[in-house]
Amino acid sequence: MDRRKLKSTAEAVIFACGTPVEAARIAEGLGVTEEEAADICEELMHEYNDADRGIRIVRLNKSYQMCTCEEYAEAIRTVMDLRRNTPLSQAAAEVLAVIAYNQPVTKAFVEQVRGVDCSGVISGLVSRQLIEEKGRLELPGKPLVYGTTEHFLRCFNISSLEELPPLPEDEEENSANEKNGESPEQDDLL
Amino acid sequence: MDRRKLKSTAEAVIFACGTPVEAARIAEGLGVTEEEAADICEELMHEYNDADRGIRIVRLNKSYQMCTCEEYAEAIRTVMDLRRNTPLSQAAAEVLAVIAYNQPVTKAFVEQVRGVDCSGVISGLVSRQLIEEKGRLELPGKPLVYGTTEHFLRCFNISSLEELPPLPEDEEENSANEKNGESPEQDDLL
Amino acid sequence: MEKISYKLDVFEGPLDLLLHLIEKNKLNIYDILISELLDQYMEQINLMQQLDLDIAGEFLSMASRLIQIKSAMLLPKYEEAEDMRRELSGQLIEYRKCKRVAAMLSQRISFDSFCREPTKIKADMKYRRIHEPDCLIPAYLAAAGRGKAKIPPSKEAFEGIVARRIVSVSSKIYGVIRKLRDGKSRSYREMFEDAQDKSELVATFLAILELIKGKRLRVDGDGRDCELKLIIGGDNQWTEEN
Repeated sequence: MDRRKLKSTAEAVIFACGTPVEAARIAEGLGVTEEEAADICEELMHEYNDADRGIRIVRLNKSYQMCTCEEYAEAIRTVMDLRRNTPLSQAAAEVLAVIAYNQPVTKAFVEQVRGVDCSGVISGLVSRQLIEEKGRLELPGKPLVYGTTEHFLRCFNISSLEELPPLPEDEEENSANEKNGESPEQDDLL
Repeated sequence: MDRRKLKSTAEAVIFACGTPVEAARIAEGLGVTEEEAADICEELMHEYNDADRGIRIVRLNKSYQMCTCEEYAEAIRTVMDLRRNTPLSQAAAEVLAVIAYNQPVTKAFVEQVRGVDCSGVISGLVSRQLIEEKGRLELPGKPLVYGTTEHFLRCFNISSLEELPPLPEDEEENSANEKNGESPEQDDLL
Repeated sequence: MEKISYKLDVFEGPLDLLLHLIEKNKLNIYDILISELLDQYMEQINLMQQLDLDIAGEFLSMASRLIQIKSAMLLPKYEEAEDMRRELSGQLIEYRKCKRVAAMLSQRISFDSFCREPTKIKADMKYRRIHEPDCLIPAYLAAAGRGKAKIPPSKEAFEGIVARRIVSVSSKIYGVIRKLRDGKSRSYREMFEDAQDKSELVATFLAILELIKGKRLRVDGDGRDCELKLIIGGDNQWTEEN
């Protein structure tokens, strides 16, 4: 095999492995000695890294690995992880609203209001940095309480929680709650 | 961003994604239109494929994917300690043929053509990622329909289903069909 | 023998076997001689049976299909047989095409190209959209509204359903008879005096109707002021049962 061919083979092998691969193992694939393999990999590495490319080869001890250059991480995130760009789901919006208007609140409170399990939605909102943990309640089980973040204020175009639009005074709703005898329990949860 | 930079970004993105990634998604990462992104990817693809390298870029439908050139398969298998992929069995090839040329199709259709139960073969092809479920038919029982995957395109070395080779023309058959007046229904099958 | 069993194993199904026979015997696929094909086919099936091979149901059902076509051809009304024969021929042509395409696919498909796993990049999940604060209000109201519907109803809400006594009609029949046992007339209303709830009232009323229907009870007068009297001498089925 000529040098060019050997280099291409090493390139294919390093690419396909994904994880760092030792020169000794590359040598097996190429049918050359470990030193030769290392030499070929070094040359390939310099070719890659000298050119202004999106991928580079790094050496870790005696292993080689192909990876992307740091500067493209943002573009890669955008492409690989479009979720952050998707608007809030109805469920997420509801949970966020309940937390925003009642903070700090426990998960149990949110679930009581919505009538469904909210664990997934809450952890989603935490990872999207719209809500965060605000400590624990001095109650049996020491439940976590959640509140909105500063980033939440930015996303909703307000500078403080006081600027949250007031909820419509809903006579009906209040009286309904009283009738059902629901409000006391709810208050207990907080 | 200049062209070189855009190309490097696209390269990094295609590399990082691993699986085929649509031009539209690459465009988001690059901050350009889908057409521009496709143009950049095409250029990158040709650069890759013209140089005698170990890696190439393939277009699968409107997606791009980076993969190794076939000639290095042996070296990669040696290094990664992979067994040779078992070639398609006769049954698998037949099922794949029916699905590739008639997709989307139900299992019942495939079984009609082959005259035997095909459940096992179909699930084998699904797990080899050559075919996948493509939804359900609006018919009683809502049967699943199957079609080929982008992985199939890559293994077949084509960019889209339009590039599937035409069905073998059968002179004998055509003349006979004309005589029997069968050809319309029959041709629909394959 | 070994060689034959190997060969049989290779058939993908009855269509494959038929195609093999057609090619081997140089039969015309467009104009199949059913009886000849059937003989050949049965020979193969018998061979499989001799070899104790597990014959798939599809092979047997094809055999019966061939027999059906053959016998239909003996009937004076020949068209039906002709249709069946043509259908089989069409299916075989189709399957032959399938085999050819399969051969082409096998030849061209390659599993020699490798791709890689996606790079693991730590996701940046930070929310990037900007909303007007007002859009929180409908979300809040929707959440509260949903909760009201789904929060388990209070215990009292169930009482109307669960705690209701179920009063059987037969027990009331017994009750009515007991009240009238002395043979004297009693007012219709008296029958309902000790009823505790609606369900008992209904059961009592139905019990009276049952007794009238069974000719054990006589009604005198009309309206609410009527009187009831037990007809003496009837059989004792109600009292015995309860």
